[in-house]
Amino acid sequence: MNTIGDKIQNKVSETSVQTKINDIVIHVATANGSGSQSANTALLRSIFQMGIPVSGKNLFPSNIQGLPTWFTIRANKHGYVARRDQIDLLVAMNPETATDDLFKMQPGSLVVYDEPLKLDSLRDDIEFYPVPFNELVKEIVPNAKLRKLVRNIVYNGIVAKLIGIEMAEVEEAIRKQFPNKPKAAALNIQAAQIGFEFAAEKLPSQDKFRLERMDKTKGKIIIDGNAAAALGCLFAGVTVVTWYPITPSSSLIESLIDYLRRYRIDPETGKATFAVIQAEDEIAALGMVVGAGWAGARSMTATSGPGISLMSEFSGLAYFAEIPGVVFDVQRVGPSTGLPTRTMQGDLLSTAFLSHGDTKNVMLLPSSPEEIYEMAGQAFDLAEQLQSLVFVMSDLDLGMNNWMADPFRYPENPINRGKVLTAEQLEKLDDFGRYKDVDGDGIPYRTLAGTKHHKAPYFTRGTGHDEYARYSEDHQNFEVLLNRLNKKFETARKLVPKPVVEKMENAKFGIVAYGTSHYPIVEVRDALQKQHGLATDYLRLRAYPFTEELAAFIDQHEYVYVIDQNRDAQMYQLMKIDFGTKRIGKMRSLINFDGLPLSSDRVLSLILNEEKDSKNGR
Amino acid sequence: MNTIGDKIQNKVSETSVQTKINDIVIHVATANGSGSQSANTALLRSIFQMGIPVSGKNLFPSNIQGLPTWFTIRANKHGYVARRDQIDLLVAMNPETATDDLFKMQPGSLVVYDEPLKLDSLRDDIEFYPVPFNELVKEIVPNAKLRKLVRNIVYNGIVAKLIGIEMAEVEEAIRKQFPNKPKAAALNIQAAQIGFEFAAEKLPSQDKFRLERMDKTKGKIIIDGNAAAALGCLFAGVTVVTWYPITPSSSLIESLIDYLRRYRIDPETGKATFAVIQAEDEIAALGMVVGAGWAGARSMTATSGPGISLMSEFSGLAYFAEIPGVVFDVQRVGPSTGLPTRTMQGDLLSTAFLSHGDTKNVMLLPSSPEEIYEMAGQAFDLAEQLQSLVFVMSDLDLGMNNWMADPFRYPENPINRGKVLTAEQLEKLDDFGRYKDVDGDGIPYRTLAGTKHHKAPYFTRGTGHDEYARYSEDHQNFEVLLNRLNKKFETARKLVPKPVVEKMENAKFGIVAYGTSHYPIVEVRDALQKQHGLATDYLRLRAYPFTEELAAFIDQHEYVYVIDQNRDAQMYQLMKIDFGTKRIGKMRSLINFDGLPLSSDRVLSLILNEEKDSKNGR
Amino acid sequence: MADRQKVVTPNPALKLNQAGFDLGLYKGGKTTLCAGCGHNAISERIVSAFYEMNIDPYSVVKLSGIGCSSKSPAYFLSASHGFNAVHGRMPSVATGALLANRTLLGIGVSGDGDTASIGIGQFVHLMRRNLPLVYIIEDNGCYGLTKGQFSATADIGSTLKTGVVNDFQPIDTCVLAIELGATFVARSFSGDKKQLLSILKAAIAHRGTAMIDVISPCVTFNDHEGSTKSYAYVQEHEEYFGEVSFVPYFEEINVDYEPGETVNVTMHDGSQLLLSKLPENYSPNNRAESIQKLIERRTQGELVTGIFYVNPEEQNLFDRLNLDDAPLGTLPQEKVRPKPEALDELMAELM
Amino acid sequence: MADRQKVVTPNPALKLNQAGFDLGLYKGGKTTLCAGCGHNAISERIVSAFYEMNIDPYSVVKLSGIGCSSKSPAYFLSASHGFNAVHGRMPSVATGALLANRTLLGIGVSGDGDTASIGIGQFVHLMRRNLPLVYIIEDNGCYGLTKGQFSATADIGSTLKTGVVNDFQPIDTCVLAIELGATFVARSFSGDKKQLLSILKAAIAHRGTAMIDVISPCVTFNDHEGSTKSYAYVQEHEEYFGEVSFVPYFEEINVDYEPGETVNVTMHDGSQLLLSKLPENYSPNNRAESIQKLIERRTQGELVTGIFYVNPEEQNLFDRLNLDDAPLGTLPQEKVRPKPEALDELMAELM
Ligand SMILES: Cc1ncc(C[n+]2csc(CCOP(=O)(O)OP(=O)(O)O)c2C)c(N)n1
Ligand SMILES: Cc1ncc(C[n+]2csc(CCOP(=O)(O)OP(=O)(O)O)c2C)c(N)n1
Ligand code: SF4
Ligand code: SF4
Ligand SMILES: [Mg+2]
Ligand SMILES: [Mg+2]
Repeated sequence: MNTIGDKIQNKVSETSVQTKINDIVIHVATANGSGSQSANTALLRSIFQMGIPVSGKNLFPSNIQGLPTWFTIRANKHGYVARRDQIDLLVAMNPETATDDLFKMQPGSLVVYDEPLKLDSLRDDIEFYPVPFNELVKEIVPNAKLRKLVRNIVYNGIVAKLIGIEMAEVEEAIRKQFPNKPKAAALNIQAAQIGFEFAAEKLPSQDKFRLERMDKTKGKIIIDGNAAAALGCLFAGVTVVTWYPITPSSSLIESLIDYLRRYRIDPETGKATFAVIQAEDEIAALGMVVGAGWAGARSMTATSGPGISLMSEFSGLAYFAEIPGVVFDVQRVGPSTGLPTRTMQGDLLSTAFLSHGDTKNVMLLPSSPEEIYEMAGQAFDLAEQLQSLVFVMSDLDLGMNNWMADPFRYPENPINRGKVLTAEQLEKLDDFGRYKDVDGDGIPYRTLAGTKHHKAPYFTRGTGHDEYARYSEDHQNFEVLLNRLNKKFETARKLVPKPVVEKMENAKFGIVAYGTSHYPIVEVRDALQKQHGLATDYLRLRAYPFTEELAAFIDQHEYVYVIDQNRDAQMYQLMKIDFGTKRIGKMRSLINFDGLPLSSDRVLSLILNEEKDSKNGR
Repeated sequence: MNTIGDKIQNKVSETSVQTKINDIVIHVATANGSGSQSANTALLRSIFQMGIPVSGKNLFPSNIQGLPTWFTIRANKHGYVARRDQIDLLVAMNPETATDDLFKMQPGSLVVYDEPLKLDSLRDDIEFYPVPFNELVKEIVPNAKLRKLVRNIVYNGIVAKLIGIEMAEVEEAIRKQFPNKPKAAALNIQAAQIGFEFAAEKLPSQDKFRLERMDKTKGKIIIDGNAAAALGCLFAGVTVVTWYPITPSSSLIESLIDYLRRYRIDPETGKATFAVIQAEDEIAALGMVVGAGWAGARSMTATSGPGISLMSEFSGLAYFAEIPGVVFDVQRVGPSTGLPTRTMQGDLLSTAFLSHGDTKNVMLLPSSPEEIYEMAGQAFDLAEQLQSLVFVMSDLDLGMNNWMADPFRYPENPINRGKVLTAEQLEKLDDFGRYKDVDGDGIPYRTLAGTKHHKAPYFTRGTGHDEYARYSEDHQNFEVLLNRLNKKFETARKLVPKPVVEKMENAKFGIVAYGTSHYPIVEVRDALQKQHGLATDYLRLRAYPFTEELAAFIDQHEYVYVIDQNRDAQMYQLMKIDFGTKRIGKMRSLINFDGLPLSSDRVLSLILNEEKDSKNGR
Repeated sequence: MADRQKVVTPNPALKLNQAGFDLGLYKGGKTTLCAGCGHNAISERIVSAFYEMNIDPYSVVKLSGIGCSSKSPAYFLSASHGFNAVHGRMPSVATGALLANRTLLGIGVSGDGDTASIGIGQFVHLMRRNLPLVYIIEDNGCYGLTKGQFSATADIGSTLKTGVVNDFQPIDTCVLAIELGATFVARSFSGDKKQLLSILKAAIAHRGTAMIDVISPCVTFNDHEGSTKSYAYVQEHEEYFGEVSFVPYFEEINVDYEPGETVNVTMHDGSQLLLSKLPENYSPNNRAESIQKLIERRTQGELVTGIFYVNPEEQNLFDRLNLDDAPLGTLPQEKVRPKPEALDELMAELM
Repeated sequence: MADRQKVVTPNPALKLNQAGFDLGLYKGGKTTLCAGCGHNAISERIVSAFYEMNIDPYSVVKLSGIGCSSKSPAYFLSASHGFNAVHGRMPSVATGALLANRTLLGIGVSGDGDTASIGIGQFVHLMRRNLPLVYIIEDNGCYGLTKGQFSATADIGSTLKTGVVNDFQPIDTCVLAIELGATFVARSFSGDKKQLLSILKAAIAHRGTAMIDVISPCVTFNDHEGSTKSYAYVQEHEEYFGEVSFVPYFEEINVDYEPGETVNVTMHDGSQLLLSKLPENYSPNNRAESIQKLIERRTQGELVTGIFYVNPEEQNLFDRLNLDDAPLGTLPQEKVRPKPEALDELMAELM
């Protein structure tokens, strides 16, 4: 990838001779558990409060304390929030990585560092800003243990002064970080001020990067995808939640527990209108979801790769016995335990076919907090409409990073519980067959346990059964059943969220992507058009099975790039399975699987490489 | 399917005006646990002993006693052993199914039945042979409980007389059934003789079907696929065997235990050179295989669909940490618990991608006892050569039914333990990196625990690691690792068994199939050529990943049919994933998923339907 | 072809119980288990217990794993919803189902393979949670459905028909359950109609996890010499832990009682349980003592039956979760979707 | 970039033990656990125990599941093969590894989440099999690596930093292990260097499953009031079950002894274990009594440490399988592939 990628970066660098306004990538290198998270979030927030579009990505190790951690903030006036490979301003706090980090910087970039690290002796093409952090906090925090925690926030002040973040916003942002701890807030604000003053007095100023107030974040919120998903579940009326902790999905459930405790204790009775169970493992977690969904609850669990693998057997049961339930898969890097704190879209193929035999699953593909909030609601509706599991395929990048978002909309539609028959409805029916395709859409009717009518009870099983839910080893019953399940999957195609298509005039090719690949693509499409004269169309997938729009999109283009964040081009493979040769012939796979949030630079270089290759008649 | 299928059947029927010699399908309907298994196996054997090619298929319920069971014997002079839809001779012993069974018979066919069932009143286009079974055995077995068990063997005598099986062979076959119980053998022989005499005296003879001694089974054996697999493991030098019982794989392990106890107690020490553990579940079974494979054992387990699902997490660990092991999947009908006593090739897709993240597995595809015997050996060699799991994808039809086979060959090659470094070898090396691609084939070297050399120890993990097996979250290490694993999979392509290709002159199209689909295809290719003037070529897949022969085969033909015994055309899908549009464009999927052993009639009708459709320019 | 009749319709011609339900609703489909299988006897007791306890069959859910034993829910309570889950995982499915609708009465049937081998993890955690559920292990010391392999409750030294000997100590599910916090733990024998019926009734009345290990010989694979679970062996070796008889809706009897006497434990529905107290100072509400007793008698090779431990006071899972009284699964939208103001409030906090 | 040095090369400059191995070979990589984590103290004791016991580090395998605790094998015994398996499944991997090579000395490290939640099934069955393995639970009552959620050994009523209260009774892995047939069961505290070292040495010398539950406070997530696993709580509440000290290779002392005295259990390698016998008539080889004692003291809110149960006579898994003395994994082809005559014989039978 490197040659082209480098060229692009150089190009960007070349244009930076004048001051860049509201366009900067800040990289803060600290150690895990050193209290840097509050400092970084406050830094992000202060920029956000100035009205400048901003995003934050945390690159953290799979341990609890002491290992290197990086936080990248990108502020961009155009609203580009994807990761960039190039960093403009490094804050080097971690002795372990400082040298490595420094040598990754482009010439001319800015480096704030902890003075004892003496980084300035290592390179002479960098603008260095040494800061004696320990000295600065000593005055205000005599206790050495506490000091370690406050030390980081000093760089908020330094960076503020250096690139023009307003101190009032820095203070406000810090206060937001400590909503119920005014003392801690005050101390931190003091530390930031010390940093600001130090920078003002002792550090040279620079004119390469400058932040200026604008109005692009007004009315927006900052939220991580897991919390957004949790809010979606809250308003979807989830009633049974099960889980087994696993990074990066744990915070989805932990946020949800907070929300449920706050909003779902019945004011009249003082009792909970929900149940949360921390299960003994993921097998039990999905088993409980299945049991609850069967008995009528809106049930869900959240997990990541290893959990998905363990859920395989129950996934097949839910498919075959037709039981609703929602599973959030906040994907991380696999195979196996892999890199638990890195991001990847690696579970698509295994989830689509999760279980032995002919099992097929529905997946939703959110790419933003707004969308995962809404898809959470859709997932519960779809699960009950289809009487099947619905997997919401998030990833670590979406789930655990901070995103700017529009405030979420209150659900427009009432909750859709699908085809459930009450005692009254049963009374009117001549005949009720649990697995009968009455409506021709492959979706049968069901009754809930406890329905007081003699037609209601049926026996659910993962073994062969006829339309009346009776045990059957008859091969014709079996074929009918499996064909109907296929038909239901076709119906799912019509019910799942449609892709989002964005077009440009005279597009040379199409791009198909999904999930968090969205952000680099937005930026790259602009770059391709502006810098390379290449207009493109873009289809963002939002669900599997695919809807007809995908086929149409392929048909409309000479060729389309399919972008996957995994090694095996999993979405591309699913598309190959679905399509005929004409469409397959137009598909070109582009992949990235380094576990980092997909960067614009990477996507651009992948596409340009291909374009060059095809020009050279490969 | 039916119209064409019917036509074919009719055609077959029309040709049967004269006596058919050594060409008959016998169907015995009894109840589970009624002692019919010995009777049926003896019946099969008696035909086999007459030198006539024969096969037996047991269609049994998922219970232990009392439910309907059918045993189909096909004797065929050409050696066709596939299931046929049409039955020539029915032995109706089970009151529960007798009527249904009767109405499935073609006009003119023969029905032996238990007299009290009075079947002759139901149809008049059948040749009926009523037999008072209870009366007949009463004389020789006064004990009523025992009588039930002996009752069945009477029909061996009846059928023998009716179609010309020599009584000496019947007796010999019964003796084989009770090797260490001469009394039981004698009683059963007596009962069969009573049947024979009754038929001779009281039943009309018939001239539609006749068996005559030939010499086509000389030197052959009769064995089920599970026992054959077990023998393969025995001679492959398996040392650690783990299992959790599940139909239809249990008998593979149970046979293996018998063989191991017999041949693998060291005569010098009296100690076992193997360990068998009945694990608490399939997760533990594969965990033990992985632990044992890691520490140097030839380790294996056997399971079926639900077990495969449960093995998902460990499959990913073995893939990523590169640990050898062999898993037999004796496939049954899924999804979920499905039809546990029916056959299907339903686990290919989920096994190929078994585990989250980018996991890919090697599969072998046996289609006969000889082959599963040999592939068992190959599987252990491959697993150790590739340092990965190897899944041997058998099915219930192969595993649990009786097959005629050539005697197995003693392994030609010594056991291949792959790239294992001893202390002496380590001493000579400058450098040992457990995950280093030294040879350029993607396969690293390993050391076994207990190797007394300071370079030997390394740390195995499912988390990210570098070439020296050290923990690493570095994204470049990760990419290198995943790319090497891909390269290893490419190497696997060269090591796995190649497909078997059979050609005819001027073939119009090719057929691609695998496993037990082989038998109907052999017959159907002859039928297509002789009865429809259609010459065909045939490639029988024996492994995944695919070898270059498959691509070449597709290239050589205008189009190829790909035959799957599952709903989702799983092998076809795997081929689609692997190939480009040119080849995909030539592939046509044919499927069957009724859980019955694939019949020749079904395959023929599927192909003729397609051929007709393509003629009609569909 | 399966039988075309799909539901058991109420048949008022049959004798009704006090709640007005006829016996047919409590019966199930025709068994497909082996003739003489202990599991069938248990199904019959279940039918009687629910019928005689006047339980509304439409408010019952019956669940199971996989195995011969796990098939039995098809053979009782045809008017109840049933769920034959996957092998060893009934506890989680039951937990979900009852959380979705706490007004249901749950009965779970499992086998010793289903519970003590593949399912031991879910068993352990179910016992800890005290989910209101009658949990029956139909315990034959083998895997019936897969043709007789040893399960983890097979006695050490017992042999398969093939001659293979079991080298491992059996798991005592009763000791485990008591230790793990189950609030009702008993053992019975499928052939002992009277005792089993009494225990079942007590279990049905209990408002927490009621675990009953029912020794239920497999006539086909485990009824041979060398097996300690065979009918003959059990009948020889069985010994009563205490005389158990169930007295529904009688007046309350004091639980404070002396050794050698009889104790009444008051159940939550007001029905009571009469136990003969062992002279050895056995008390049905002392965890440590009942475990000790069980282990002691086991060490002496005795098979003890009876109710070992009952604690009707312990909070059950619903209490612990402070669960709404109405079934969660059918709460109306107003109860489960917070008002728009809630969203506004949340959004404001995130701005 | 990870550190480029890949193996710990022997360093004779360091002090050698009697077997001639230097201490460096017993040490591991630099810990990445939190400063002050109890797990690190346990790693240090493991280093000392193996060094002082003169165990050839190349003949050791160290295995673990997933969690902070399960990372610790990377921090000891760098000269031993290691295997960090998947969450909760170390027992099966260890079983396989040791069956493949019975001459290896196995040490497995797990967490309370790894063992008592997801892994309880494999734990139960490992205990039954008596596989020779030192099995250490680094028990902090929480899931450290996923940021402090309750595990199944969290005490009832203890609270998370967020204020969430645990409603469920903890699983007592020691009681379970004894009941299930483990032949060496002990509990210690990561901060008690002397006792832990003694117990570890005894465990290493044991030829069966040696299960040690080591209370090991999580300083980051579980060291706060309300948690009974915090240092302060443990130091306040801990109480010794008996004074334990390990005496390697001394002459054999009789095990027949009186209450209030001291008992020596002779281990298989000839080394011995010295136990102070409790006045309450405690005996380290009576299952029922030690369980009773444990439950009793637990009921009184006491945290007992010491070796609760030892049975050096019980057949281990290798004995039960009549396993060859040589490692199965490296048996030569002659030993594992039957002769051609065997195949001929088998084929003849099938004809
Ligand atoms: C995951 C999985 N593994 C294995 C099986 C095969 N299987 C079916 S029933 C059974 C054992 C049943 O034993 P038990 O629970 O004791 O019931 P029983 O038949 O003895 O009543 C097994 C292993 C399965 N269905 N699913
Ligand atoms: C299948 C699976 N589920 C969940 C996880 C996430 N996970 C990692 S460690 C852990 C718990 C660790 O707790 P414990 O064993 O007590 O170790 P500790 O960190 O407390 O030492 C969990 C749930 C995982 N790695 N794999
Ligand atoms: S095999 Fe055994 S457990 Fe199964 S139905 Fe028959 S007797 Fe019962
Ligand atoms: S989080 Fe807790 S258990 Fe994990 S390393 Fe830190 S102190 Fe230890
Ligand atoms: Mg059983
Ligand atoms: Mg823990």
